[in-house]
Amino acid sequence: MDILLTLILLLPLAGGVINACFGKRLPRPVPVFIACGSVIGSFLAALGSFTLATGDGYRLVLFTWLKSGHFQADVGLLFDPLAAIMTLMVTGVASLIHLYAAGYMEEDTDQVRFFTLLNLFVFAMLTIVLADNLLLLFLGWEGVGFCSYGLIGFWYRKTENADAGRKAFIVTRIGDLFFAVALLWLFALFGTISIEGINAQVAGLDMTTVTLLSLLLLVGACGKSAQLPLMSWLPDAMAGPTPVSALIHAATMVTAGVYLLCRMFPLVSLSPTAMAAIALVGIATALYAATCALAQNEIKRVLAYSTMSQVGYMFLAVGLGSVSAAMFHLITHAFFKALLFMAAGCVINLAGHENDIRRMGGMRQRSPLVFWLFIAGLLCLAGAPLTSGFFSKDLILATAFARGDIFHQGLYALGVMTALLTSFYCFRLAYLVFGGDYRGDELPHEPNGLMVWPLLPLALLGLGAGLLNLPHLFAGGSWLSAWLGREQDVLHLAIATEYLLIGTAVAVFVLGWLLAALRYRQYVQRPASLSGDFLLNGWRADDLFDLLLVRPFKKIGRFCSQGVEIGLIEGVLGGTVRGCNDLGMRLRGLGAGKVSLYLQGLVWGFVVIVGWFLLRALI
Amino acid sequence: MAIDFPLLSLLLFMPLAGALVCLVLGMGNSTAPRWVALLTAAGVFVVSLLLCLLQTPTAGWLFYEDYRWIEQFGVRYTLGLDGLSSVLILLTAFLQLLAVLVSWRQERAPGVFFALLLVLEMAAIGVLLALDLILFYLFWELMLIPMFFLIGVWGYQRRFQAAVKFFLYTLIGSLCLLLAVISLYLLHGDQTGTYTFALEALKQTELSTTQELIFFFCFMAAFVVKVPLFPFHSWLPDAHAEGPAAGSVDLAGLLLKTGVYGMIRFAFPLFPVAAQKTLPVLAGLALVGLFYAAWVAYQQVDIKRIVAFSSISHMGFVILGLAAWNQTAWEGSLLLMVNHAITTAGLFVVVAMIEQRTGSRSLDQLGGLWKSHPNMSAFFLLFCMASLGLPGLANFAGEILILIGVFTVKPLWAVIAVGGILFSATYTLRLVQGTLWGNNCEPHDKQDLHSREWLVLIPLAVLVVALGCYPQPVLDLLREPLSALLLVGGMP
Amino acid sequence: MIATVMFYLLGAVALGATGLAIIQRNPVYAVIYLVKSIFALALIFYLLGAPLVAALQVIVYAGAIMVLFLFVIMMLEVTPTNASTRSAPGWVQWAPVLLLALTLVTLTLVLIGLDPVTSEGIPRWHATPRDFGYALFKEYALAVKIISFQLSFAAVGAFHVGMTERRRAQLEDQS
Amino acid sequence: MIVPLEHLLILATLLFAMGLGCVLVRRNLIMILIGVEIMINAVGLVLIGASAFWQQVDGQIMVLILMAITAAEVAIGLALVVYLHQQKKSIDVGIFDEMRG
Repeated sequence: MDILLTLILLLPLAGGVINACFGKRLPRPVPVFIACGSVIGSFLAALGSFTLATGDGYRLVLFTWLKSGHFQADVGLLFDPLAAIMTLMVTGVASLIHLYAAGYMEEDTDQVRFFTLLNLFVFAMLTIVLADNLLLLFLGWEGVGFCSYGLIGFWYRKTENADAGRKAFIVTRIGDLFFAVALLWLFALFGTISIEGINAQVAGLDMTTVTLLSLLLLVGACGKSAQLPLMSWLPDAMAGPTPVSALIHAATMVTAGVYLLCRMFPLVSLSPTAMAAIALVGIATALYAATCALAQNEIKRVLAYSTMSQVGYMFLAVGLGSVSAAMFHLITHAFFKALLFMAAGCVINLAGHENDIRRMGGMRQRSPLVFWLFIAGLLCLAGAPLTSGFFSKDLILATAFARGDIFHQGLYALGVMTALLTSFYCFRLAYLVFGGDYRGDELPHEPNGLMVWPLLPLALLGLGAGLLNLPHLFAGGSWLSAWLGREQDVLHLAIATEYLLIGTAVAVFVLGWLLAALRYRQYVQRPASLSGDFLLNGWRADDLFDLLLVRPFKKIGRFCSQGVEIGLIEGVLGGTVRGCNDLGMRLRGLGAGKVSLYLQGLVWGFVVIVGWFLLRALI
Repeated sequence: MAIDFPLLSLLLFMPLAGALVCLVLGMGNSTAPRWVALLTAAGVFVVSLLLCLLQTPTAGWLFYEDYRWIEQFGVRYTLGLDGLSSVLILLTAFLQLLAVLVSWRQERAPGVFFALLLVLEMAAIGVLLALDLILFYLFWELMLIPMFFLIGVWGYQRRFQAAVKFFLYTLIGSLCLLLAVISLYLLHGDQTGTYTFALEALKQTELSTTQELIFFFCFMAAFVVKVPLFPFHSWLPDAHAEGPAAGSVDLAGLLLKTGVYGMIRFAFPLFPVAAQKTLPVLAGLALVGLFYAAWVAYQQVDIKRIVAFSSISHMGFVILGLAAWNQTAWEGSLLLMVNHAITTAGLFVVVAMIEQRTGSRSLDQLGGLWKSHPNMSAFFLLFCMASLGLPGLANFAGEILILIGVFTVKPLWAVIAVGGILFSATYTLRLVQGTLWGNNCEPHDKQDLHSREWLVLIPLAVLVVALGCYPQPVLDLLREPLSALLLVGGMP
Repeated sequence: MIATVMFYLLGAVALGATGLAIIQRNPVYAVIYLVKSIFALALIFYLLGAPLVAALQVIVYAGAIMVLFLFVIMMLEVTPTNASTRSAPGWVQWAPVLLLALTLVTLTLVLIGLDPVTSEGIPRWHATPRDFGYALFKEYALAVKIISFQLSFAAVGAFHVGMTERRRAQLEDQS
Repeated sequence: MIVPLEHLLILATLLFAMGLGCVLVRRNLIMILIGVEIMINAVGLVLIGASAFWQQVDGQIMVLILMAITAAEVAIGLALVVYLHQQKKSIDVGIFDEMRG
């Protein structure tokens, strides 16, 4: 079993390393086989070792990574229910995405690099999931950052793409710093960085420390999960190839933050303040991203903002104290968002590599299969009744509602509001892309089979994943909550209340649909409005960051390099040099053959010597 | 383990012999010197590897040699090797081997060039072995001379200014050191009646706090310039930018290390009280330098200067670790030093290759190299990522140990230092972006790596990954010597 | 008594004349003032019991050396206009030298004041020509010979150095 | 007693200082030589004074020798002045700085 568990991690790593070292020398399809094979193998290994994950989980230490003084970091795996379910999701979705990518990147000349990075990404993500200590988790955490950097900027010939990659790396790294500080602090407090060890000891901490630690972790999670205020990298990251968007920015990396908070839940949940902050960040991001999604014109940017919004829901769930709701939504979201992104890739191909939804339309006629797949995803996202998204989102909202106090009621109201917006932009997208007639002038570029058929299982999973945690009302057993060992997350509400909540959810879904239908059934060319522009640019957050952070940073840099380095330090050095030169010139003047000066020096010397002896004699 | 054969002297004089042979054969023959240099460097590498493998993780000297030298002044020829020096010597030998390979096509007076490289190696090894202060000082100054000529003769346009700047800076520091060494010698002689320069004996000198502080500052003046710590760094970018590739490798890999080595082997144990008192100052300068160098690096256009400033930034990290004064931080510092040497050497090597192919080092003119030279670019990316502290690659292992060590003592320092990691990302990514990505450079030499370059880069890359994932062998070697040195200083 | 008064008077004259001599722009005046100072000194020598030296002072110094100066000055036509572009030094040049001279004087005064032995005063005494001659040609006979050699060397040297280019060329032609 | 020895010494010192000042300040070669003469005179004064103080003739003989040396010195010196004047058409010391470092 140990071998299987190790293989989960090792296969993607090996695939990546082999491709990196020898990929160029192998004949063309082989690197793709290696990449896909390794991830599928990893998925199978995860399936095989799934039974290990019961109770407190299974620990496996491979070797000691760093050991110094009291500090010890192992390369160790912790395979508990949470990790197991996440591993399955990651490897499963990643396998499908790899297959899709094999089709998508068929013609790209730089395939090897792509699959290398993709494999390494899966490895890093699995490291986050399986790590038994925070440092190893941090390795994965930074590893996914690097891989996403390479993948977002994959088409590096265009500078914008490379810029987007850099932005993603740096913005997420800001979050990472907070995580790093939390890690250091936790080690200083407990003398260990093992996740189990920390979670076992947190009870004794005082409240301020817990709150601060939780907030540090929260900011760290915000960076990776594109939550306020570190969200601005995600929309730009859509510059990457579509499979990357599907893998990184939908299914896995952005959920790493949620996963981290769930991992450290025993610590985080101790502090009500931190929990409230998490919930607030979540709901604020959800609402913010939903409003932004209303005005986006690029199909992938709409999805990017929707991702941000849905991850906001997950944060909300964590903030509400319901790990299983968060994980439930995480998993369902991974399925349907990967589906959506990959289907969007097909749509973009169909529209002749056109991203802009204003120049699409009529896509339904071009490929009904893609249409239905995309709609399946959209329905899940919009929360159509009985789809997975409906159940998972409803669980979060119901949890908020069930808490009863005014704060949580407010969260609930905002959540419902966000759901309305979600439904609205989903159908806006649907109408603009598939309804009406084709508005562009590009020839369709048929997606190949490899690009379409991995979507089928995802669509099925997306529609049916609600079964994982079906509530009692629908005769379900809340399996996920039970598996995660968090029975307390299962809601026990009055039947009437439950019906009321479900009714609200359905009503919101229908209302959003109707509004979108009213507005977007017939395509009308709309002039750019001020508010639309504001939303399109994500509330101008980029400009704000530019003003607040980037420009001051550049100014400081310029001050240091121009002012201090050249002005001060070189100035002082130059001054010293000039001073020495001047002194030298003067001294040289003294020796300029002027006998009277020599004589004067002689006499002065005499005077000094006589004076000295006199002084000695007198004293 | 007692081995009568003077292995350390062999290690020390092998490069010198090689240098002489190089000089002799270099007259009228351009291929012989490089083979001699390669063989010598390889020999030194093998011997030092042997020494490392023979190490057992104990505190004492594994090898020790002590001969009479200048008796009337109590100067002895004392060499000692423990885990600490063996790690650094191995690093030196390894990098020197690469430096020889890097400058394989040296056209201009190859005999002298390789001879100087070997003399430099000898001096660096001498510094790492010497236990007699005069002997140490001798090697310390000896490092200057070959480096001066390497920069001043084989450098770029402004090489002479750079060489003179380097020389003056380090010389002023060294003279302070000499002054302090001699006064300490006299003071110790007055106290005990035996005049000696032996390190162990001088540790016993009784000093008032003021005396200690003065001596300490004089010692540190030499070491801090060599490291270089923040306000004393301005020679380094020039020396790197104007020096030849091998010179940069040696600067980053050999010379910078000796500064830190001097601190922990000589300055701290000799003057523990003063060291304790000045640690906060040291840490403050290190932190300022960490940020400052990163900010300045971001503004540079010359890629070699960017790497040079990143070097300063990393050395700030190293010094911060030393200032924390505990086992974890010190092990981290030494580890980071080794890793930084390898990473930066790799960066300089690739930068030299880039310049060879494009004829430019300016970010404004470079870009899109991945298209034409994917293998070279991949190595560059790897070294850059190691340099910005990606976990799993070399530098991170050292940095995290430093941070942990510092945090347990002074949380605030560590928190500020963590911020430095962010800025190291900004300039490194700018470096990557400006050279590898984009589309605006047409290199005149389309050849991707050729075999000699593979030979240089693969060991570096392997080490970068290996030391990042499994640095334990190095840490094991460092552990006992460092804890012994820490004990001498006493815990604060 | 009268000797004492004379000493101070002559001293004042010597000082004043010397002071005037050194600040003259025209070297001729300087030499004239110096001659005056030398006369005063000669008289002081006489007061201090050295009549022969006093006479020699007048004859050799004033009569020979100073005249030699005058000859050279006149030969070179050294007048304030062509002697040098900045012939008279201003305060800037004088100040450090004055300071130096003052320090020197102060030091000497302190030195003199420190020694209690000298407070006796110079007795009235004069050397007889006989004593003088004895000492000069007996004890210092060798010195006198050396000095005579030196004088002749000096004459030869002066002749050689002072030769004009033309004359030098002539001499070389002859040889 | 004619006068205290101190007073004589003071007089000589003052004269010497004046001569020294003349040598140091003046740029005219002839004036410099004149300064030298003044200093020599001052020394002579001290010698004569000492001779009277101890009632020995040696001091006076010294002065005699001094005079002879002075004569030689002046002869050579003035000859040099003449020579330099031939070379440079000036007797300003500022011009004679070929030995400048």
